[in-house]
Order: sequence, then C-alpha cells, then structure tokens
Amino acid sequence: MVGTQLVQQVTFVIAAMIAIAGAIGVIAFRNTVHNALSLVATLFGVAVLYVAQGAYFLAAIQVIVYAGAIVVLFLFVIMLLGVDRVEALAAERRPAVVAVGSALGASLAILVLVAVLARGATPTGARSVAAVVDEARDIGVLGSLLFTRYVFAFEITSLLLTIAVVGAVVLSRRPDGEPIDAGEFPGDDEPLDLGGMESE
Amino acid sequence: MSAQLLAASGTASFNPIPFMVLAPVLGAVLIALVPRARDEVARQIALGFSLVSFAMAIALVTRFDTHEAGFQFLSRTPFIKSLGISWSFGIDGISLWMVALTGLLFTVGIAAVKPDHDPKAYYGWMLVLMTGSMGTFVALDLIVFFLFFEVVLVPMYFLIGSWGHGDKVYAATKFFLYTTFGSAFLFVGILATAYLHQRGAGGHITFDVVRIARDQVIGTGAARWLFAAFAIAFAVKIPMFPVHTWLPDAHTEAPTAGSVILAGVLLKLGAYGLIRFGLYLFPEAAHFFSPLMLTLGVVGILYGAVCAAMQADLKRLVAYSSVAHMGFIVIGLFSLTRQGIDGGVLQMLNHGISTPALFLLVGLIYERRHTREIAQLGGIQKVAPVFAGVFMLVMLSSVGLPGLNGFPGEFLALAGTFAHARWWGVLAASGTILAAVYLLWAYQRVFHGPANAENRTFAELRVSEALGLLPLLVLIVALGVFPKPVLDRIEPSVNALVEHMADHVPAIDRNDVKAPVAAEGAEASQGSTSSTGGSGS
Amino acid sequence: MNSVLWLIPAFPLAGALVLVVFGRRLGDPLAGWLATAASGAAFVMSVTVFASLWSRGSEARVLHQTLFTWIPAGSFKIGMGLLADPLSIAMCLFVTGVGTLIHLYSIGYMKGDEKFSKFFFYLNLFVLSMLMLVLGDNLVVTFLGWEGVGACSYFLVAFWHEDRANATAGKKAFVTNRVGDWGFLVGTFLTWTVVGSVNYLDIADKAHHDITAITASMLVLLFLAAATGKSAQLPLFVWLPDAMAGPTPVSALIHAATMVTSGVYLLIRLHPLIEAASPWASTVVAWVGAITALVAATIAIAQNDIKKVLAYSTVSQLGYLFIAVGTHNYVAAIFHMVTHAFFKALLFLGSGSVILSMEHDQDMRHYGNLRKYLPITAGTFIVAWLAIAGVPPFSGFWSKDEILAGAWGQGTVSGKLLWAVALIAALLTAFYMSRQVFMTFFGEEKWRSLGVDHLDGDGADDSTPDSAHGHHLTPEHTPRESPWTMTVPLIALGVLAAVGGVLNLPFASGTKFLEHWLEPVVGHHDLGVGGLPLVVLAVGASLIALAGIALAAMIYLRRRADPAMVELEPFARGWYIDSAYSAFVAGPGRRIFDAIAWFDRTVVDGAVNGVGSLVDSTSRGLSQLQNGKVRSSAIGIASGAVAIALYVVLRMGS
Amino acid sequence: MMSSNAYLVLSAVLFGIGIAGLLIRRNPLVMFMCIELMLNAVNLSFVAFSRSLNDAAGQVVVMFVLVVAAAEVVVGLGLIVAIMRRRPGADADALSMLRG
Amino acid sequence: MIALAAQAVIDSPPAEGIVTPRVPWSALAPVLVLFVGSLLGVVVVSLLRRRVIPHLGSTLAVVVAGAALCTVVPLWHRVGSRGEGPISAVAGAVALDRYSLLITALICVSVILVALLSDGYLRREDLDGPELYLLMLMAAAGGSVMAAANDLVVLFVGFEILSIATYVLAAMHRRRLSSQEAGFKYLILGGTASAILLYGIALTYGATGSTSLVDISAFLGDHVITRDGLLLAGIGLMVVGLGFKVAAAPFHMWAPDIYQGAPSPVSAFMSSAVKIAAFAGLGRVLVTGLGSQQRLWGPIVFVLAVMSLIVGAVLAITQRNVKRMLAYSSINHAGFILVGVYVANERGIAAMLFYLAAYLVMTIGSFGVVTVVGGRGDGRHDLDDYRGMGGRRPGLALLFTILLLAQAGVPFTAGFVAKLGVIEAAATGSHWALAVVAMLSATISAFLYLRIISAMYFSEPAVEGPGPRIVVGRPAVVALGVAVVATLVLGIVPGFMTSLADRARPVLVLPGNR
Repeated sequence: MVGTQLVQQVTFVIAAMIAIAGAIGVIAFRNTVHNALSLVATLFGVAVLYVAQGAYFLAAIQVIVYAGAIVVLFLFVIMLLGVDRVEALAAERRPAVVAVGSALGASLAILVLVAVLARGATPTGARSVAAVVDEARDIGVLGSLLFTRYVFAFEITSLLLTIAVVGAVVLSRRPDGEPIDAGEFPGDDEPLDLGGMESE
Repeated sequence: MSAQLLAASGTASFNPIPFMVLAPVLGAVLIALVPRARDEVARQIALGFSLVSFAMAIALVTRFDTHEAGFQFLSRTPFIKSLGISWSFGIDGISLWMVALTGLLFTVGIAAVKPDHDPKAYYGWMLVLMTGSMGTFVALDLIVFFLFFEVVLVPMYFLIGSWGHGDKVYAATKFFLYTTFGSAFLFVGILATAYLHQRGAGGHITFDVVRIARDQVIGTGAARWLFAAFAIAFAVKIPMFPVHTWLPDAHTEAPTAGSVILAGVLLKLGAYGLIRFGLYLFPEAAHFFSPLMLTLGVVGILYGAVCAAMQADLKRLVAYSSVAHMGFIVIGLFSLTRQGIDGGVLQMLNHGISTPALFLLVGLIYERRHTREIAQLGGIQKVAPVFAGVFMLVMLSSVGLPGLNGFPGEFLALAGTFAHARWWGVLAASGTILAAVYLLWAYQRVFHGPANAENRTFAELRVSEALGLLPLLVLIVALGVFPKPVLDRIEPSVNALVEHMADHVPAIDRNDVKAPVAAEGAEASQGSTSSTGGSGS
Repeated sequence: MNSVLWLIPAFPLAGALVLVVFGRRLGDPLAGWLATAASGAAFVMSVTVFASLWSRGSEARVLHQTLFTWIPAGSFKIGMGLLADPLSIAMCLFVTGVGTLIHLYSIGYMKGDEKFSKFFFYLNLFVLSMLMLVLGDNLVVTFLGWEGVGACSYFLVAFWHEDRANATAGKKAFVTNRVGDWGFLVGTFLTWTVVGSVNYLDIADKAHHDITAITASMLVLLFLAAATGKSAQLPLFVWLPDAMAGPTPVSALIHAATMVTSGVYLLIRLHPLIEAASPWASTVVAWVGAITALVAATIAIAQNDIKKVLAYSTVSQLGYLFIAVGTHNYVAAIFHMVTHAFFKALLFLGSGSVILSMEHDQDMRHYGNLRKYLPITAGTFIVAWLAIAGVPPFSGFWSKDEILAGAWGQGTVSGKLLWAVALIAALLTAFYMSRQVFMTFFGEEKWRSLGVDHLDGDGADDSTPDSAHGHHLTPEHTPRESPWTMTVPLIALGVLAAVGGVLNLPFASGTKFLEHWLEPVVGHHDLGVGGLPLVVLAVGASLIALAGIALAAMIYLRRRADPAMVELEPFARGWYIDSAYSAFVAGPGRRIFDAIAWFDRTVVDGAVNGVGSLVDSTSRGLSQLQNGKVRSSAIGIASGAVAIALYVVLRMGS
Repeated sequence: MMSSNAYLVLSAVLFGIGIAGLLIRRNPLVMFMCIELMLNAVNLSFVAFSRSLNDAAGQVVVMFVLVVAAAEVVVGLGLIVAIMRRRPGADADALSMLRG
Repeated sequence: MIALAAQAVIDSPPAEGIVTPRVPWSALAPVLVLFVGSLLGVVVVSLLRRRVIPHLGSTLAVVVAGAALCTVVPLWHRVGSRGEGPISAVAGAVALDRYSLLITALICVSVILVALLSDGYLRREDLDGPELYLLMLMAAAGGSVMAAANDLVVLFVGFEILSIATYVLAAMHRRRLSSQEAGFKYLILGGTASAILLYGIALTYGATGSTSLVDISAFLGDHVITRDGLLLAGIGLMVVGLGFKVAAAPFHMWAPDIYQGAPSPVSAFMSSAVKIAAFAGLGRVLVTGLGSQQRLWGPIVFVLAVMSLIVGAVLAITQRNVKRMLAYSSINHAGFILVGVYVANERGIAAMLFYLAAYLVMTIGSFGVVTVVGGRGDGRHDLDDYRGMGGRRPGLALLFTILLLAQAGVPFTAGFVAKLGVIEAAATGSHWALAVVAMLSATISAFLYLRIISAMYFSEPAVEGPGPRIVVGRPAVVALGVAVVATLVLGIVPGFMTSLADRARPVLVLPGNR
C-alpha cells in the first residue's frame, strides 16, 4: 500500500509541476506559440491528475478536446494573424503591472486556499451524493448522469454550440468598408493605435 | 376607520377635492393636444382649468364646517393595495387655506404673467405644478403626499430652466437636487414610519396619516429619528437656515410666475409638512426638537433679514426676505401653542399673498427695465407713483405693518413663541426691525431719489397689470383688517392639533396661557364700566 | 352713545379712501378741503363724545365699543375695540382739533405741489391712525395706530423723495421707531402672558394684584423703549431732527403736536403698570426725560435751521413729559402735552409761513426783521415763543410749572435733581427760542447782503431739505405774508397757546379742570407742593425764563457777546450722538452685515457647491480608473474577488 | 489515496496564475489562454471534490465546462481574428477607445 | 427528507439501463418556445437563398418571444397556489414557479421591444440580417433557463448561453471598431467572471456535496456547518460572477465601455434582458438556495449594493456620452435592486421583481431614444447631440424626459414605485442606513438625468440649422410608445404589476413536485 501511495504522490508531484510550469509558461513566455504550447503542457498535467483521481474519461476528453482541438485552434489563429514571433510591440511588461497582477492572483489563491483548507476533515455533503464513482465504469456513470439528472443542461448545451456557430459566422463576416467611428474618440491621438507603448 | 371618518364629513354628496386636484392636469393634457400654432388657446385653457380648480377650492372654503376640527371632504381610493397605500384626500382648517391660496396664486400667476416663448409648454407645466401643489395639501396618505410633494419639482424645474433668467439652469438644477436631497430622508422616513407603525399597532401596513397619528405606537427614540428625517426634507423646502441657499438662486432666476408659485405655494409645502407630519405625527419628537427648531427659526429670521439687506439684486432681496418670513412661521409652529400655530398658519397664508405680490411687481420692473439691479434703479416713484404706491403697500404688508395682512400672523407667531420660549420670542421680535431696514432701504433705492435717464421712461402700472395684482392687494388689506374668517377656520383644527399633542406629551400645555383672564375677560370687559387704577404713592 | 364711537376714526378713514381713489381728480385745492372736512368732522364727533362723557358721572365716563373681533386665537382674542374715556377723548380732541387746523394750513402751504392730493391722503391717514392709537382699547389696536402713524410719518417725511436726504430721513424715522416697537411688541407679549389679556381695562384691573413689581418694572421699561422711539427720547431721538425734511405742516402735526406725544400717551395709558412697578422704574422714565430735555435743549442752541431748532425743542419738551410721567404726574404730562401741541404746532406753522415767504430757505442766518413783512406770523410766533419759554401767563408757563413742581414735590433727592435739570432746560429753552425769534423777526434783513452762492458751504446746516424745490433766495426778495388759510390756523393756535393754561390753573381745586377730568383714569395725584412753595417755584421758573430771554437778547439783539460763545461745537453737532450712530451703522454695522452676507455666499452656499464639486471631482477621479483598458477592469474584478475572499477568511468559522 | 487537499491547492494555484496572467499580459490571445487556464483549474477542483465526495456529478460538470470552453474559444477567437484584421498587432491595452 | 426524495428519483440503478426523466413539455413551454424558435430560425435563415428579407428577423423575434409570452399566461395560473403549485421538471433541474415565469415574461418583453428597435437600426446601419434576432432569442432562452435553474450546473450553462450570445451581439457592428472592442472586452472579462462563478460553484459543490439548489438547501438545513470557509468562499465567488453580470460595483467597470461600444439596441438588450436574467440567477442562488445563509452573504451584497449605488451615481454625472451615462445609471439601478436582494425576504424579492420590470421599460425606452438619435453610424451619442432636441423633436424629447425622470424616481412613473418597493423592503428589515444611502445616491444620479434634460431643453443646438435628421421608424415608435406608456402606467396604476411581483416569489421546488 505504501508503494501505491508513493507512486500516487510522485505522480501528483510531477504532474503538478508540469501543470504549474505550463501555467507559468503561459503567462511568462513572450512568444505566443510558446504560450500556447505551455498551455498544452498544463492541460496534459491536469489530464494526468484526472487519471490519478480515476477520472479516466475526463482525462481522455481533456486531451482530445482541449489539447487536440482548442489549443490547435489557438495555434491556427496565431498563425493566421502572424503573431507567432516574439511580441514585437507589446513586449515590455511594466514591473508595477506584474507586481499588481501577481499580488492579486497570489492573494486570491492564498485566501481561497485558506478558506478551502479550513473545511472539516470529512468531506461534507456525503448524503447528497448523486452517483457513486465507480472507476471501473465511470463512463457509464457519467452517461447515466448526463441523461438523467443533467439531461436538461445537456440538451441546452446544444444551444451553446449553435451560438458558437452563429457567432463565428457573424464575426468572421468581412466588413464592407472602413471603420466609421475612428473620429468619434478624440481622446485618442491615434485612433488606429497599433498597440505598443502604453498611452500613459 | 374610514367609515367613521366619512360619516364625520356629513352628508355632502359632492366632494370638490378630486376635481380640484385633477382639473389642472386634465388641462395640461388638453393643452398638449392643442396644435402647436394655437398658443392663445393654451393660455385660455390654462386659465379656465386653473379657475375651475380655484372655484373648487372656494367651494371648499364656503362649505367648510367650522365646527368640525377633523378632516373633512374625505375620499379614499386604493392605490397600491399590497402596501396599504391609497389615494386618501381630505382637508382641515389648515390645508383649507393652503388650497385656497394655491388656487388663487395659480390663477393670478397664469392670468398676470405671459411667458416670453413657448406658451404651450409653459402653461402645461404650470397646470401640472398646480395639480402637484393641490395634491400635496390634501393628501392624507404619507406616500400620496410624497408623490405630490416630489412631483412638483419637475414642472418647477422646467419653469425655471426654460423660462428663467440668468444662470437659470444652475438655479433649476440646484433647486431640484437640493429638494431631492431632502426628500431622500423624507422618503425613508415615511416608509420607516409606516413600518414601525405596523410593528407597533399590528395589522396590515398603512400609510394613513390619521391612523398613524392616532395610534402613536412608535417608540420615542424612533419617533425622534423619524421626525428628524422629515424635518430635513421640510427644512429644505421651507427653507430654513442653513439649508436655504437654493432659494435665492431659484427665486432670482425663475420667471415671475415661477417665483410667485415658489414663494407662495412651494415654500408652504414645507411648513405644511412640518405641521402635518411633524407636529401631528410625532408630537413628542416635535416637543423634543422644538428648541432646535426655534433656534433655527430665529436664526433664519435674523440671518435672512441681514442677507436680504445686503443683496444687490431686488429679486434676490425678496427671496431672502422669504427666508426671514418663513422663520416666523417655523417659530410659530414650534412654539407648540395655539397662538403660535394659529399665527404660523396664518402667516403661511399671508406670506403667500404678500411675497408673490412683491415678485409680480419685481417682475414688472424687470419687464420694463430689464434689470433687477437695485443700483440701476431709482427715482421710479416720481415717474410711476401708482406703481410705487402699490409696491409700498405690498412692502409694508411684508414688513408686518398692523392693519395689513403681514401683521396678524407674525404677531401671533411671536406671541406664541414668547409664551413658550420667552427669549427666543424676544430675539425673533427684533427681526421686525430688520425687516423694516432691508425693505425700506430697498424701496428708497428703487423708488426714491432722482430718476436717471433710463428710469425716467419707466411706464406706469397698466390696467391689465393692476387687475392681476388686484386680488392680492385686496386680500392684503382685507386680511389685515379682518382675518377672523380665516382664523375661525384655522382655529378648530389647530386646537385639535394642540389637544392631540397635549394628549401625548405631558409637557405641552393644552391651555395656552396660564393667566387668569382668559377669553371671557375680553368679552366681559365690553361695555363694562371703567375701573380706575389705583392712585399712586 | 357707545355706537357712535367708531364715527370718530370713520371720517378720516372715509376721507383717506376717497382721496386715494379720487384724489387726483379732486385736485388742488378741493382735495385739501375734503381732507380738512374729514378731520373737522372727526373733531366734531370727538366733541360730541366728549360732551356725552361730560354729561355723565365721573365714574361712568367710559365708552367702549368693540367693532369686531380682529385677531382671535385661542384665549388671545383681540377685538377691534375702541375705548373713550376722559384720557383718550382729551387726546382725541386735541389731535383732531390741532389736526384740523393744520389741514387747513396745509391747503395754503402745499398749494401748487404736484402731489397735493396725496399729501392730504397721508394727512387723513395719519389722523385715522392717530385716532386708532388713542382710542384703541387694547395694546394691539394701539399698536395698529402706533405703526400707522409711523408709516404716515415715513410717507410724509419722504414726501419730496426725489431728494435723497428726505428719503433717508423718512427711512431713518421708520427704522428708529421700529427699534422702539420691538419694546412694544415684547411688552405686549409679556403683558399677555402675565395678565392674560392686552385690554387696558384688564391690565388696570390686574396690575396691582397679579403682577409682581419686577414684571411690572420690566413692562414699564419695555414700553418706555417703545415710547423713546415714538417720542424721540434718548437714545432714539435722532430721527426727529432729520424728520424735519418733511413739509412743514407735517412737522407741526406729526413731529410736534401729535405723534411724538403718543409715547407719553402710551405710558400714561399704562400708568397702572408704572404704579405697580418698583419705584426705580419710574425714576428711569423720569431721568430719560430729564436728560433728553437737557441734551436736546443744548443742541437747539446751536442750530441755524429754523425747523431744526424747533425739532430739538420738541425733543426737549417731550423730555418734560417723561419727567412728568416718571414722577407720576400724569395730569401735568397731559396738560403740557396739550399746551405744547398748541404752541409747538404754532411755532412750526409759523416757521412754515416764514419758510414759504423766504423761498424755502430755512437758514435763520439769512432772516431778520421779518416782523415787518409777516406781521401775523410774527405776532403769533411771538405768542408761542412766550408760551414755550414759560412766561406767565401764557399756557406753557402753567403746564411746565406743574411738571417742575411735581418733580420738586417728589420729596426725594432724585426729584430735586430732576427739578434742577428741568429748570436748567427751561432756561435753555427760553434762550434758544428767544434766539430764534430775534434772529428771525428782529435785527437786520440779512438776506439782503447775501452772495448768490449762499446756498453752499454752510457747514453743518447745509442740509436744508426744502431747498430742493428749486427756489432761490435772492437779495432782492421781498417776503410776503401767507394766505388766509395759513394765517387763520396761526391765529387760532395763537389764541390757544396764549390761554391754554386755563385748562388746569393751579389756583384752586375748581380751576383744575383737566385734573378733574382725568381723575377717573389716572387717579388723583398730589403735586406734593402747594401754597406758598408752589408760588415760589412758579416765580422762580418765570424768572429763569426771563433770564433766558434776556441773555438771548443780549447776544442776538444787542450784540453784547459773540454768539459763538454759546453756540458750541458739541451743541451744533448734537453731542455727536447721531454721527456716532451713523458711524456705527456705516462702519462696524455694515461690516457685520457684509460679513454675514459673505458667510452666506461662501460658507453656507459654498458648502453646498462644495459638496457638488466634491462629487464632481470624485467622479472625475474615479473615471480616471475607467481607463478603458480591459486589464483595469480585470483588476477591478480581481480586487473585488480578493476583497470578498478576505472577508470570507476573516468571517469563516465565526 | 492522496488527500483531495493537494488537488485543491494545485487548483487554486493554477487559478491564481490564470488571474495573474490575465492582469499581466496584454496579448489578447494569451489573456484568453489564461481564461482557459482558470477553467482548467476549476475543473481540477471539481474532479477533486467529486473524488472526495465519491460523487460522479462533479465529473459531469467538467464535461459541461469543456463544452462551454469550446464555445467560448470559438467565439473569442473569431472576435480576435476580426479585430486583428482591422488593427494588426493591437494589444489589449490599445483597445481602449471606450473609456471614462 | 428532501434529500431522500431526491435520491428516490435519481437512484435508479444504472445496471437496468438509463431511465431518462419524464419531461413535462407543457411546463417547459416558454423556454422551449424560445429554444426551438431560435434553432428553427437558424435553420430557416440558412436555407433561405436571399439573405435579406425585410422585417424577417424582427418578425421572427417578435413572434417567437410573443409566443413564449403567451405560454407563460396559462402556466402562471397552473403553478399558482390555486393550481398545482410550482413544478420541478426534468429531474429537478428546472423549477417552474411564478418567479421564473415572471422573469421569462420580462425577458420576452425585452426581446420584443429590442427587436422592434433593431428593425430600423439594422437597416440604417446596413447590418441587415437575422443573426441579431436569433442570438437575442438564444440569449433570452439562456436567461429564462437561469431564472428557472434549480441546479447550479443548469444555471451555469444558462449563464454561458446568455453570455456568449451577448459577446457576439456586442461585437455585431462590423464597421465600428468600438463595437468590436466592446465585444472583446466583454469576452475577456465575461470569461473571467464565468471562471470565477464556476469556481464558486465548485467550492459550493465541495462544501455541500451537490449542485442542486434543493439539495444544497436541504443539506444546509440539516447541518450546522461550523467550519464554513469552503461554503463561504463558494458563495463569495458565485456572487462575484453574478455580480459581474449585473454590473455591480466593483465588478462594473466593463459596463460603461461595453454599453457604449455595443450597437445601441444591443445595449438596450444587455441592460434589460441580460441584467434581469443575471438578477434572476442571483435571486435563485442566494435567496432560494442559500436563503438560510443570508448572514454569510448579506454583508457581501450589502457592500456591493452600497458601492454600486454610489459608484453608479457619482461616476455618471461627469460623463458626456449619453450611452455611458445610461450605463452608469444602470449600475446605480443595480445597486437599488441589490438592496432588494440583500433584504432577502418576500418584500425584497417582490421589490426586486417590480424594479426589474420597471427598469426594463425605462432602460429600453432610454436606449431606444439613444438608438434613434444615434443616427446613421450609431455615433451621435454625445451630450451635444441632444442639445436643442426639445425644440427640434419635442415629442422625442418629451418621451426621453419622461423616461429619464422615471429613472430618477420621480413620482407617477415606474421608477418611483420601484424605488418605493425597494426602500419599503429595506424598511421591513430595518436597514435604514442602506435606505438612506440609496436615496441619496438617487439624488446624485438625478443630476445626471437633469443634465441630459437640460441639454435637450435649455441649450441651443450645437449646430445651426435643422440638424441631422432623426428617423424614427414605425416599429421603433411602437417600442418607444410601449416603453413610455408602460413607464407611466406602472407609476400611476402599479397595482397590477405589484400584485404580480408579490406573488412571484421564488420557491425551492422539490423534485417530487413534478
């Protein structure tokens, strides 16, 4: 048993390291492609942790959908827009911004953790468990939950996907003509500010 | 409850109050429907509907039962049932004169002053304003009172902003916001009152003034807070020192009719509110706060007078004089004596006659000379003696000369204050000196002395203008010489109010003066033989 | 008879109403005649009422009529009540009597004035107010009249208002009076609270039993304050000299004969209170009068304006009345009030006649030898002079003597001192009146030797209000006697001034008509001196008067001394009292007012606008945060979330 | 069996990194990735709770989140593409015409 | 006991195959109509050869939303106390009570009015096409799902449907960079908010062991949680997510930018339907599911309310862009509604519902005026563009004035009665300070409305001559007319609406209750 425990712990540590490293990579790398690839790392790490917790099916779709589809979509867009080089114009991150961002992120994490870890030793709410997790046939359990208790939510996700389709169609339609509101914002010296230097 | 009240109002089959309140707004709707080009029609409609409303008010005066101290001409229609709010109307001797005054001033204001542009909208707003004012005075439901109290701001805002002079938008906005600021407390206070009443008395929540006043179930501490909340709103409206500074701006920049209504009616809303929702609802708190209110009243009297004296703008001067005059009303009411409250109410009516008349006259001066700067005027009495004479009469009424209408109310208010709070009364009485100072000084600068070239062509009072002023002038004299009909109607209600307060506050003396010779003394001494004083030493 | 009481004020009321409506149409001189008739009718009515009272027993001499309830408020029921008793009817008689004569005089005096009818409207209104003041059966009705006469005085002083000085004088009169009215108001309230009524009869009833001495003293002081305003006593006398800016008949009627006496009347009306008060209260009254009498007399010595002399003389003479009241010598007060009304009205009217004849020049230094041109005026003026100087047997002698005797008769040190002060004032009175007569009617015709620009540079006396009328006194001018409408009143008043003393001759009880007449009201009062001492006092007073005349003759007729020896600077400047007031009003007073107005603008209103701009700047400051960057918004969300998380951590487990 | 606390800690850390990245980065795409990061962190929490509660519902939620994330990405990337067409290379801070 | 009931339905043994829950179609009718209507719309539109058919989209939206509205009426009676009571449908995922029905109805009204406004707008802007309407209908479906959500997962999915549709809507105006910018900002920030909301759901799930509001409530009823950090954190983060959606300060900063940048009718939609749905969700979660925990979340909501009241009012007054002003004022209104939520009793919810109804018509009317005044290009939103409108377009100006005054809470308008209800609710909880702050903020924000009014009436036009033409199409006239009339009617005879709001209390619908 000790062995299993150890394996689990090692697995967790490694996967967690990968995930955190990937996450840091997402926000630290200057090259957008690197960011996207870091995200893949994190997703993998998380997938491993799913496995470690017996959520095999989720691990599978995590890899397939997230890494396989979503990140690829990201990469596709990166290529399409040609921003795959180092963030040419928006490279410099001001220390103050970094400090504020990190501080807020860290404090939120810490505060939430303090709250979360303060819970009682035994998991609460055991009485209202919907379906017992059975590692051997978790797909079946998930399936039956999806089609019983969560069937309504499941059905309306179709709407969500439709919206995504319609939205993509709408947004990708080519504009017929120049922008018309460039002159409306006199506060901007350069209405078509191509990013870059912070305006302050 | 309501059945009992309705029974008290007798068998009167026709109740003029709803017509009185609604007629003007119907007129406003009608005006809105008149084609744009027909401006003269708008004026006629406005005049007609305001006259209807005024006539209803007169009907109330004539059919008023002087022996009935409670509310008369009651009516009640549900408004928001779940909150126990109903359109509940009725008048007593106090509100009676306020609606009569409202009717009169609007009719005069509409008849006497024509707007310089866009008459349709102007008359429309005037009529809306009239409905709001009327409604405020007859409402017996806290929320309904607030509805009308608050809605009045809108037409006034437009009247000042659109037809005013000078920095009119600033003045209009200041007026609106300042009053809304006060209303914020009033609104919360009203709801708290109803809620606390419900908690104390049980049953369904109600906003019925009479019931809440009768039950007196709100705890002393809470009642004081509520009173304070109400008082803030009314203090702004009156206006009392130190929340008065919207008034000079609003008065000065408003069009003439706006100033007339503002001074004559709108300021009274605050004073009326203090009676109805201060003294009546929270007698104990009123008694508790009376030193403060008296102090503020006295400060207002002196301070307003001093400020008035230093104004360079004639209209502003009159505006500040209102601050001083309203101070007399406040001290009268918070003397918590019969005389004081009688006087306060009477002064409400009389200030509502004199000051509007002054504003009308100042408006005429402005029309002729296009300035209100006192320094630019002068010597007008020489070229327009009748005008000057009329102004003098009105001014003296404002000064409080006995024999004119300004006197009885001021006198009674002071007497009541003196009886209740001697030193305040003494101080307040010195306000009469200052009133003479600022008004006479202003009169001298405007009317006396040699006329310069511009003032030499100052036109004499025209007949049409005089006709507009005539009702006010007549009342100035009539109510100065014979205010008894008014007081006869005010008195029972005031007596009932004092009794009501005395019922709940032991410290309030229901007999006004402890002196041995009471009313009988005055009666008995008639025709009696003289009694010689003792011969000295 | 009760029911006709209202007719007394009704006539002037009717007159005023007719004049205000039709005045201009009636015009000159019809309006004047109408007003005179109204006033005369009131006089006739007064006489009728007087007769009716006369016919009754002395205890029943009260007529009381409540026309209607004026201000009913709880127990505070104020009736529009009229009370005719010996006191008020005596006042009525001389108010309407003198008033009618002055009306008549005015027809001549105001001839040709463009506001002729308005003048008479004011006069009638004044008579009405004065009658209400006198006849009112309670304090509030008296206050009605009290303020009414004040207002009329204001109108009339400022009658020629194109001249700023006149307008200012009118305003000053009204405002100064208002200061005193404050005392009246507060006194009324205090009376009401302690007596429960403001009716004179009730006050008289209660005064002794129900009012403590201290309260009564307070009341006396309060009403004294009112009286010092109306009757131009220290410290509120400053308005009266300025009030000479009004047309001369006005000065005669209001500022000499009637209105200014109403303060004294009020105190006498309220004599039960004085009796009930501590002795010091009445002493205060007497000393206010005494000091005023002395101060005003000294000022009168150095005045060059013919009317100013009379004005200060009036102030001084009114001081005598206060001495009388303060020494409980009410009959003497009324007596002197009446005689003073006669001779002072006569003096004013005479001076008016002089002024008219001298093209509205009021500077006595430009006069001289006018008895040659104005025989009737001069004759009557001289009668009045002798009367006011206290030369027997003219009326002033008798009345003044009674006051002096009363003061002496107090038997206290204070009484003796009062007597001494009054005597000195009498000496001064004789002196300055003689000075005036000599300067005006005797000596050289000084206007003959004047330069054209004499109107300028007269120093203290350059404010000759009537000069605004555009008349100019030229060396070639020949004064002419006034028309009969003016001289008839002069003669009538001259007769009265001469023989007015018969009202209350001290020879025997039977000759003290006035005393008997007033006894039901003011009670019997023993002078405290009689017989030989009284005669000695009277002779002494006469000698003093003659001494004053002689002194004046030496200086102004015989030129034995330089007038500057007596016309001292402080006298001419009125002891700097008025200028001190002006300096205060224009200096610190003005600054206080300015400061308050500044406070209102910047602090009170500034706070309001400050709140506005505070909100505004907060708004602008906050919108800086809304910099449109998506990250800023995200920071907002994140910090909100952090704050909530912090709350969670702090709160959890509790 | 690992305590679920470890997973929760990791989840919170990832979430915090996501938030921090959102605040630090100006590249729209990266910001968007950070959101995905946050969603993943939450998913981890769900699974951890699911595990410790022995309740499969938590895992079902993760599937919904996946769908939502996918839809969001489609729309979001579409939008970013549209913007970048107009303003090539613009960063998030440059998109601040709307302000005040 | 409740939990047992829940088990009874769910615990069908998986071995015997999946027993899908019975779906009470009729009870779900309003949601389904919107749902199916929009999907059918997509199909129909994509099959049409000519893309642009006049009025097709708006007709579709009006018909679908109208139909949904019609289905609400019979259901209202059915779920009432005289009928069968609230219905829990689809395995307890949805709770059909009067609360959800009223919210759905309001959302439908919003869709109808905005569709009427959009009709002319889209043609004016050359954006003709049915997508806007379809997305709006889908968003409405999402909103009504949120209102009816009996399960946090359902709530989340509804939330996302609403959000994602709105991101697209905000970025609809292709020729306006600001529209795209708005869409982008909304997307990033909305995504963040979603993530936070989801985190909150996760923590709540962890704390209570369920995502079902019924179970959560039952669990919290049965257990006294001594170490409540997890639950508290969950609630807090959910409030962040939902608070973002209702634009409560300090999560409000997106609102002005996005309202300003989005196409004007979309702003109207966002400020009405989206906000209503978000509040509906907030009410569901906090008041229904976590009502017993008011002492935990109350302070959070209190602070949000106070901040929204103040920030909305204060920031609004110095704006020059009318859309921005309205956005800030909507934050202020959110503060008022949060007061109702904070009170968390019957009166509070009733007040919230009435406020939402009143706010719906006021804000759509206001943005409607903004839409027509915006002119071709949708760019004329500066205060200067409103100068002199009182003279040039008196009717429109009067209409806008009424709507603005209503927002200021002037009596005889819906805004007054709405504020009355909220303050009354605060009074029943003796929250005096909150009430006073609310009313004072109303005073401050009154200045904002007066600024616009004074620009319309008391200022000369910025440009000489007749000025730009303002075209108000017939559908827009109808929309504006309805909005104004409703504003006045709700103010003068509010009895009908208040009684609806009073009866539309959200209830915990037990799964056993079909």
